[in-house]
Amino acid sequence: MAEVDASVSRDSGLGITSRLLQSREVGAILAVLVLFTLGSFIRADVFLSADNLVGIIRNTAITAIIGYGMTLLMVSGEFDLSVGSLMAVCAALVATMYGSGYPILFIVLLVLFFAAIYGLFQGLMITKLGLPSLIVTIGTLTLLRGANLVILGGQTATIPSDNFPRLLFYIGGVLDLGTDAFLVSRFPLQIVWTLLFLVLGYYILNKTAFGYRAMFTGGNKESANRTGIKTDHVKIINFMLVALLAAFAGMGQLAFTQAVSPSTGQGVELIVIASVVIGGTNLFGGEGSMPGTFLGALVFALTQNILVLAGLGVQLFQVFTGIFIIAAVLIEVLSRDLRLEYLTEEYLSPLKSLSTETESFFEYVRGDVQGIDEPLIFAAVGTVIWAVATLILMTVVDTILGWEFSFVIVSPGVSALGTVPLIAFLLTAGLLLLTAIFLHASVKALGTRRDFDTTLQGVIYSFAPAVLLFVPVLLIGWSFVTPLVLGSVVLIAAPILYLLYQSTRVLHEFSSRNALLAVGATIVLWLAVGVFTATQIGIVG
Amino acid sequence: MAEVDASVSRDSGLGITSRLLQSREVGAILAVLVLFTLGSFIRADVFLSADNLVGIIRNTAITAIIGYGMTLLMVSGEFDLSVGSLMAVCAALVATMYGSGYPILFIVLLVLFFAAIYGLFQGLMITKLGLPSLIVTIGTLTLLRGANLVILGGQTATIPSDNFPRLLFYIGGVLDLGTDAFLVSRFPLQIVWTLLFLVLGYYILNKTAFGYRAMFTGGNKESANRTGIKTDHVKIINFMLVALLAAFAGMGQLAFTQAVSPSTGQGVELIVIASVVIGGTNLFGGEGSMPGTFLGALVFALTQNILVLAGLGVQLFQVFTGIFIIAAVLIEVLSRDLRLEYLTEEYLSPLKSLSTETESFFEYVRGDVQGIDEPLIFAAVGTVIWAVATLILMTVVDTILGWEFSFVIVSPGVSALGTVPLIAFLLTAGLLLLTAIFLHASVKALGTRRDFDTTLQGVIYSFAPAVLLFVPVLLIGWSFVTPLVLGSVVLIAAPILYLLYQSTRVLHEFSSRNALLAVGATIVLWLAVGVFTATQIGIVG
Amino acid sequence: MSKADESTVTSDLSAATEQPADDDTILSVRNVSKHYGGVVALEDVSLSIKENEVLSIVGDNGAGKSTFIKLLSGVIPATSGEFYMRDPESHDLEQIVLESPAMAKRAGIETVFQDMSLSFQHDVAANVFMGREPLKDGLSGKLFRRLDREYMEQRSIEALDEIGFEIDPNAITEELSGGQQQAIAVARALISDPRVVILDEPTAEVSVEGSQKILDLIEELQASGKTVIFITHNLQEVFDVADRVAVLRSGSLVAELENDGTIDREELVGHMTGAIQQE
Amino acid sequence: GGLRSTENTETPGEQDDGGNGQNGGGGSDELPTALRVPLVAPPTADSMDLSNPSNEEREMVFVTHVVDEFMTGIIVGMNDALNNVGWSGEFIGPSSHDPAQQVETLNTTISRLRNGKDAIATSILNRTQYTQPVKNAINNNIPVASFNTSVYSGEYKEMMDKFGIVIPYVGQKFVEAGVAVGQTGYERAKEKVGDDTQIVALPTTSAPDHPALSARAEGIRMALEAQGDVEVLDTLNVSGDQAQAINRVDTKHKSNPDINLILGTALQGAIAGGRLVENQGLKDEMTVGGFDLPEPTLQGIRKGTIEFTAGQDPYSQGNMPVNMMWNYMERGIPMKDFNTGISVIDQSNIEFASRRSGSWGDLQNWQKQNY
Ligand SMILES: Nc1ncnc2c1ncn2[C@@H]1O[C@H](COP(=O)(O)OP(=O)(O)OP(=O)(O)O)[C@@H](O)[C@H]1O
Ligand SMILES: Nc1ncnc2c1ncn2[C@@H]1O[C@H](COP(=O)(O)OP(=O)(O)OP(=O)(O)O)[C@@H](O)[C@H]1O
Ligand SMILES: [Mg+2]
Ligand SMILES: [Mg+2]
Repeated sequence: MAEVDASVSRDSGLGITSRLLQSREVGAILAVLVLFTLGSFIRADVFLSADNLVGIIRNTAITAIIGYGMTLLMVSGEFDLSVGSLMAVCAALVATMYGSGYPILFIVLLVLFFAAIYGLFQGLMITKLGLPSLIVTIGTLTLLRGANLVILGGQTATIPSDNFPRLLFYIGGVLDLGTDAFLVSRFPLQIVWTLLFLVLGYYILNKTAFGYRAMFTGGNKESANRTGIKTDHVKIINFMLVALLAAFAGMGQLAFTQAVSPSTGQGVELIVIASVVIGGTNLFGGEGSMPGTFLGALVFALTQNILVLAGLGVQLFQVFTGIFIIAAVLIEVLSRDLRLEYLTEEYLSPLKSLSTETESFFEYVRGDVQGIDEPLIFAAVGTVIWAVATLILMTVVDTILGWEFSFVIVSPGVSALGTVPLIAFLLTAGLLLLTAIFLHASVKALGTRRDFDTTLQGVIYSFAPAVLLFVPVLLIGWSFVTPLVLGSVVLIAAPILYLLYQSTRVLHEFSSRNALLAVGATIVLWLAVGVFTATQIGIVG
Repeated sequence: MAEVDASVSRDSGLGITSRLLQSREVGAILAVLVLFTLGSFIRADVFLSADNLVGIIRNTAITAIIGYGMTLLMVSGEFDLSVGSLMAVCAALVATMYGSGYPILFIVLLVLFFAAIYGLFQGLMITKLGLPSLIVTIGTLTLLRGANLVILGGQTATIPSDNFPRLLFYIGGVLDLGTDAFLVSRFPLQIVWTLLFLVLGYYILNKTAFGYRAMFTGGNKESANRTGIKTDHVKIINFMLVALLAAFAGMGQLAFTQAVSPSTGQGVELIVIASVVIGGTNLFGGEGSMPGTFLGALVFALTQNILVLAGLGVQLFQVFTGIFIIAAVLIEVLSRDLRLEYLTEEYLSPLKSLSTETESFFEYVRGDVQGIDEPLIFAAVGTVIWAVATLILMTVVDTILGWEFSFVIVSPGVSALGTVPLIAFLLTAGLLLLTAIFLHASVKALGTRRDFDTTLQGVIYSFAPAVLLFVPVLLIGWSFVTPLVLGSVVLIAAPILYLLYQSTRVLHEFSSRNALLAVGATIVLWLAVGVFTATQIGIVG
Repeated sequence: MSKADESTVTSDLSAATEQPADDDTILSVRNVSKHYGGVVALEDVSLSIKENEVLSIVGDNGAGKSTFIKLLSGVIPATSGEFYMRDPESHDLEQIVLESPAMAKRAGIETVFQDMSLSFQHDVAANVFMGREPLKDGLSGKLFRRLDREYMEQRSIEALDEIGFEIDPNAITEELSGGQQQAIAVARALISDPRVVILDEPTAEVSVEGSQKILDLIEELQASGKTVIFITHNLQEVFDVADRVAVLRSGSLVAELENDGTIDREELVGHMTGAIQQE
Repeated sequence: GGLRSTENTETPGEQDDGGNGQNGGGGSDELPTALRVPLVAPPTADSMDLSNPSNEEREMVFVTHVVDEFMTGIIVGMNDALNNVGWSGEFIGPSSHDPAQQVETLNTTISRLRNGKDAIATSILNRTQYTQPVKNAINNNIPVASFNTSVYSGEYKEMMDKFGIVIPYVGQKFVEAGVAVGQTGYERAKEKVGDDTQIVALPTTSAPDHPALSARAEGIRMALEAQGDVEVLDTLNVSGDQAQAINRVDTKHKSNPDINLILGTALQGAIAGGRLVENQGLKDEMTVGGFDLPEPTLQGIRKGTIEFTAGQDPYSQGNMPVNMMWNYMERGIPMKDFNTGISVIDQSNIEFASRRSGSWGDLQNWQKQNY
């Protein structure tokens, strides 16, 4: 897991596949693959066109270039939220100074010098005064955002295309290759820099003493200090590097868009940090990966592209960006230790015992299951199953029969990939939590000696039949008549109640009578909630 | 350092003043005092009016109420960036549902239930799957911001005043006391909640087992686990608490403003986290203070109020918010170990030796000064001195003689409190860094065996006369003729060059000739930069 | 085991500054104190370490042993006092400043800390060479010098082998046993061929067999001309390898004993606990 | 139907009026209404000696809900007017759309200003939040004007009930402005592609959380959907990031090459559309239009990659409130609404337009040094 040469797996005798699977970047690779598949699935012709792919890679430029610096900085245990504002300020300086007639070489040198001083300053404040980097950079983020407004005078500044400076073109212009000459007609030079800095960053992090020292600084600052490493210097240099890269990225962006406005770079810091972490860099320092950061940036660029291709409305765009970020982290973390055995060991086998030998299963739970980790996996797998079932059935029926489906925020299409799991998890969590609270209140009143965890264990396993929830959800979504929906709900609720009774009896070591009472009380509480909700909604309807 | 009862000082036998000075909140208290003085200084009549003070305290409500939850969460070692979005979503849900006619009690219960489930969910993802909270909450922040957009349909939703629900009034309405009846005519109920939750939060954090367990969880999760504390549960409960408080704050804000828009709550997360840290809570868990969080929120509310009172233009507003944040953290950190001896020990006494016995001073530096911490304090104190001198002289002359002052972004007024130090530090840093780089390149070429730090030590102490920089700056600012300005610069530069020569000779153990050569080369390099800059600027002029 | 001829107990050492350094002194500590805020961890300690000896420092918990070591290794600066070290060329005792670990290293002092000071998430080779990463010529000669990873791995295998351990240089330190981790810390201290090696409770984590290996190692170090300062709570180990024993109690140096086979265990314990008071 | 209910799922079309109360209130069968203005004596009435008019130095503060690019033109107009009438003043507001913060600022500002001497201008985004501070100002003899956004515009009775005076509004109506841009876009597109080709329109927004932009998008959609032969695609969120916008518009066009009309609600969309036209050589097929006159849009019009943009006269939104306030406080002339309208800028008038408003920022800097 935590090797020093972070991107090479420990046992070099392994095949390429297993090496890949053990590498730090596996999560980001998987996420990219998933997104790639999704993109090809949605609109292969457009998505896979050379121009589009080039566009996607160009779209990584800002995130990746700043991300390389951030990777080094995070490896050494700090981070910097001001990069988005800094990049805007640098672009604004270039644009306004160029507008006033200064020679471009002078401007670029000046801006880079400014960025270096800025990084030095931030580094000094954080290392020498011991200020927390999170807060200092919240401050500088705000300060520089204001400075950007001042520099631009509240306006958008542009670089005129008829007087476009050569140097700026090299930093981020777009090369016109002439139509039909190559697969792509226009090649953004930012791509070259993105890859160049990737190689450079990889070299620095993994092949130089400085990279190792950054890792030690982030890994165990105290120990690193004791071996004579000047950890403060390492951090300051990294603050300077990330500032320089942000300045460079800002100039590249200016060259590409030929404009910089007061809102340029807003929110970039969060995307950069998210990319770096998705790429496998440890948020708390010590380990990181440059290729991972590039892949993380690619995840974001792909997300943007796919969301546009999917033709989502303007409002869902952001919801999905959020879902994709979470999904990417999930993939990144799960890829490290997700095993197929979870399905069999933690789901199927409990399910089997539950249905064939209920009582002894709960006795086993009482004796052998510690905490709620195992039950939670059980619940999660169950929820995933019914979400997937809903998704598939909904899509198939929509395609073949054309029945319209609509349930809360779910409707067929690409967006369902996000909304269905969301709804499924929220619904299940709500059901489980309320039931557990009601039941625990009841058993408490009846004098149990067990704690909430035990009740929760019982409730989670008892809700095993909830895996069939896709049936009523689909029925509602297709607007079937109410009796049918209610019928299906009852069919699911009945076995759950039976299991609740059994689990309460066994887990809380209750008599049958008390167990019945507890479950009865739970039902009453549920009914109260139901009636309350119904009357409240009735007021409107 | 890491006491359990975090807000009570260790030695309870001390007097009240020293107890205060040792408490965790001393930084926040100082910051509040400074701001209070500043506010009274700018417009005492308005600032100190009862209505204005009530308004300021009300303005802490959101930050403080969410902050209490965040304090607990951060004490247990996690944090949540999604609070701003969550608060907006909850407010939006209330406004739209109320608009559709649902009864307010039902809505409030539902929204609180939703917030609890949301917190549970986030907590489960972060603890059970081991996802980093920073990234997960960047995801949920984006997701919920989108959800808010969806709920509001991109528009602003309002609660009509003629049908204002009673419950919502209690959560955040404004009590009309009738004019002239009391000192204040209108009393916002959010203040009551802010103080109530403060007491509650203090009790939970400092007086209950749960609070202690949260501290242990954040202090050393591994050890806490081994002693049987269910650290996961502690964290999950805290995620739920912060979500509930965010929901409550959102409803309070809705009640106060009677409107919620798609951008409500944007950026709140950063302000909340900054307040909590300024209030003395450890960013990395283990220790925290509820009163500190309230004071941190107060710092922000005061900042807003003072900036409006100062009548700063719109563009400087943000710059100053940033400067205030950094200043608050600075105060918070420095208040822990700033000693007046720095002035004498680290500044005056080196200065004295430097001027009276230059050579032996540098010999002492070579032998006894390690690293650049001491020289940095020397440089910082010097910079502070010339910044303060500039500020005072500028203001006095402006008031008495009415000479107009203008230097880069500096002009007399409240804003100078921020711009003068900024310029002073940037200028000094730029001078020192470039000189050190040039000189080090020169001594390297001449074959020194010492490292960059040594050069930097020499440069910093040699720049002692730079404390007089306020003279040329003031002369430029008052538009004196160029010869006069240049003359003052030369008067400062001459002793600096002499000191550079001496320091190079002694620190790098050079012959006089080599030392002269090195300083000469540095001058040449500076001249090159000067000439280059001048010609470049000349192109424009 | 004992090499010295005489047994002397020097109880009052406050005059140490005046007495001229013995010819065989390699490191001299004069009137050193260390205060942590109000806590006095060391008070006016003066001590000379002789070239090529094994000096053992003993004392009760909290006596100030680790603090003394940290001063010698430059981790924390002394509140007051001076350090002198014999220059290898001029053979004069020269004052040295020990205010950073780098200074101590330059002076040829290497330390194995009580807490081992490893970066646990990194691998063995990286830890062995932490702060002293070997470079080789890179992309363009001297300009982009890069890490010599092969050398690091190969050399750490050797270094660990020399002290009797066989550990995969690519293994993650976190996943090793306590003894193996200690071995890495020792290997790190030895890799730069120091003149003085300081070991703060190096046997605390290792097995009986492992302890014996370390004791053997100390003798080997001495044989190869190094000076060793050795801290332990195991008095038997002291009797086994030390030439001299210094006793710290409550931050003060209360006794210096020559280990000529005549040290009485009771007496030593008495010095440590304060049962035997200074005259 | 079987078991599936065949209930009518279609809900009666809900008419969204933009939520901002921006309805012109115009059914065609209403009687024509006058712009009614009550004559309320200004706070300065007592000291007003019109036979020997004196110019007192007053302060007038503009408080806005957001300070974005568009506001620069307003600030410039405000500065000019303040300088002309010899008053001081400032423009203030949160950096991101935040009415709550604005109300806070409004309260502080009102207590800071001199009662009976100074004045205030504010944007009014909804009926509830702003009532208290506006009432407070009026009670303290600080007259109020509104600019840029006001939900009270045209609501004579409501204002008289609430405030006893009319709060004049200087600005534009967002939905209506969107309609105008939509219609212009349609006409220009038709000219380009001919009557036989169907128009496929892509409205864009760069900040879906900005109610003014949402209202403009709404207006654009209304205008286009009113035409028979237009397919209006979902509004594309191009984000506030220019590079992102270029990418997204490009991708959208790739996935839907029939698009021949791109209309932005803020600068990013129009610039991105212009970029697309430039890169793909679409000058003859694609029509791009937008709002406001930022430099890149003007450049696009000059190059012919952007067809037109709609100016909404921000200058007057800053200038008129001051002038009307002067008229009111020094001469007792009641303030009244001023519609800043909409002017289409294209190649025919680009030169003058960019000379005039191409560099509000520079003008603002000049003002800072000279006023
Ligand atoms: N960082 C510190 N801050 C304050 N006091 C300290 C610190 N480190 C050590 N001390 C104090 O200094 C004294 C000496 O500690 P030291 O660690 O040197 O003891 P030791 O002899 O190594 O003990 P042990 O055998 O238990 O390791 C103790 O009283 C301890 O409490
Ligand atoms: N977290 C871990 N991951 C992988 N391997 C581990 C981990 N912890 C221990 N090991 C391995 O398990 C074996 C036993 O380690 P353990 O720490 O239990 O030894 P021990 O008997 O306590 O030894 P010692 O006396 O040195 O402390 C060792 O080979 C070690 O490398
Ligand atoms: Mg110790
Ligand atoms: Mg062990």
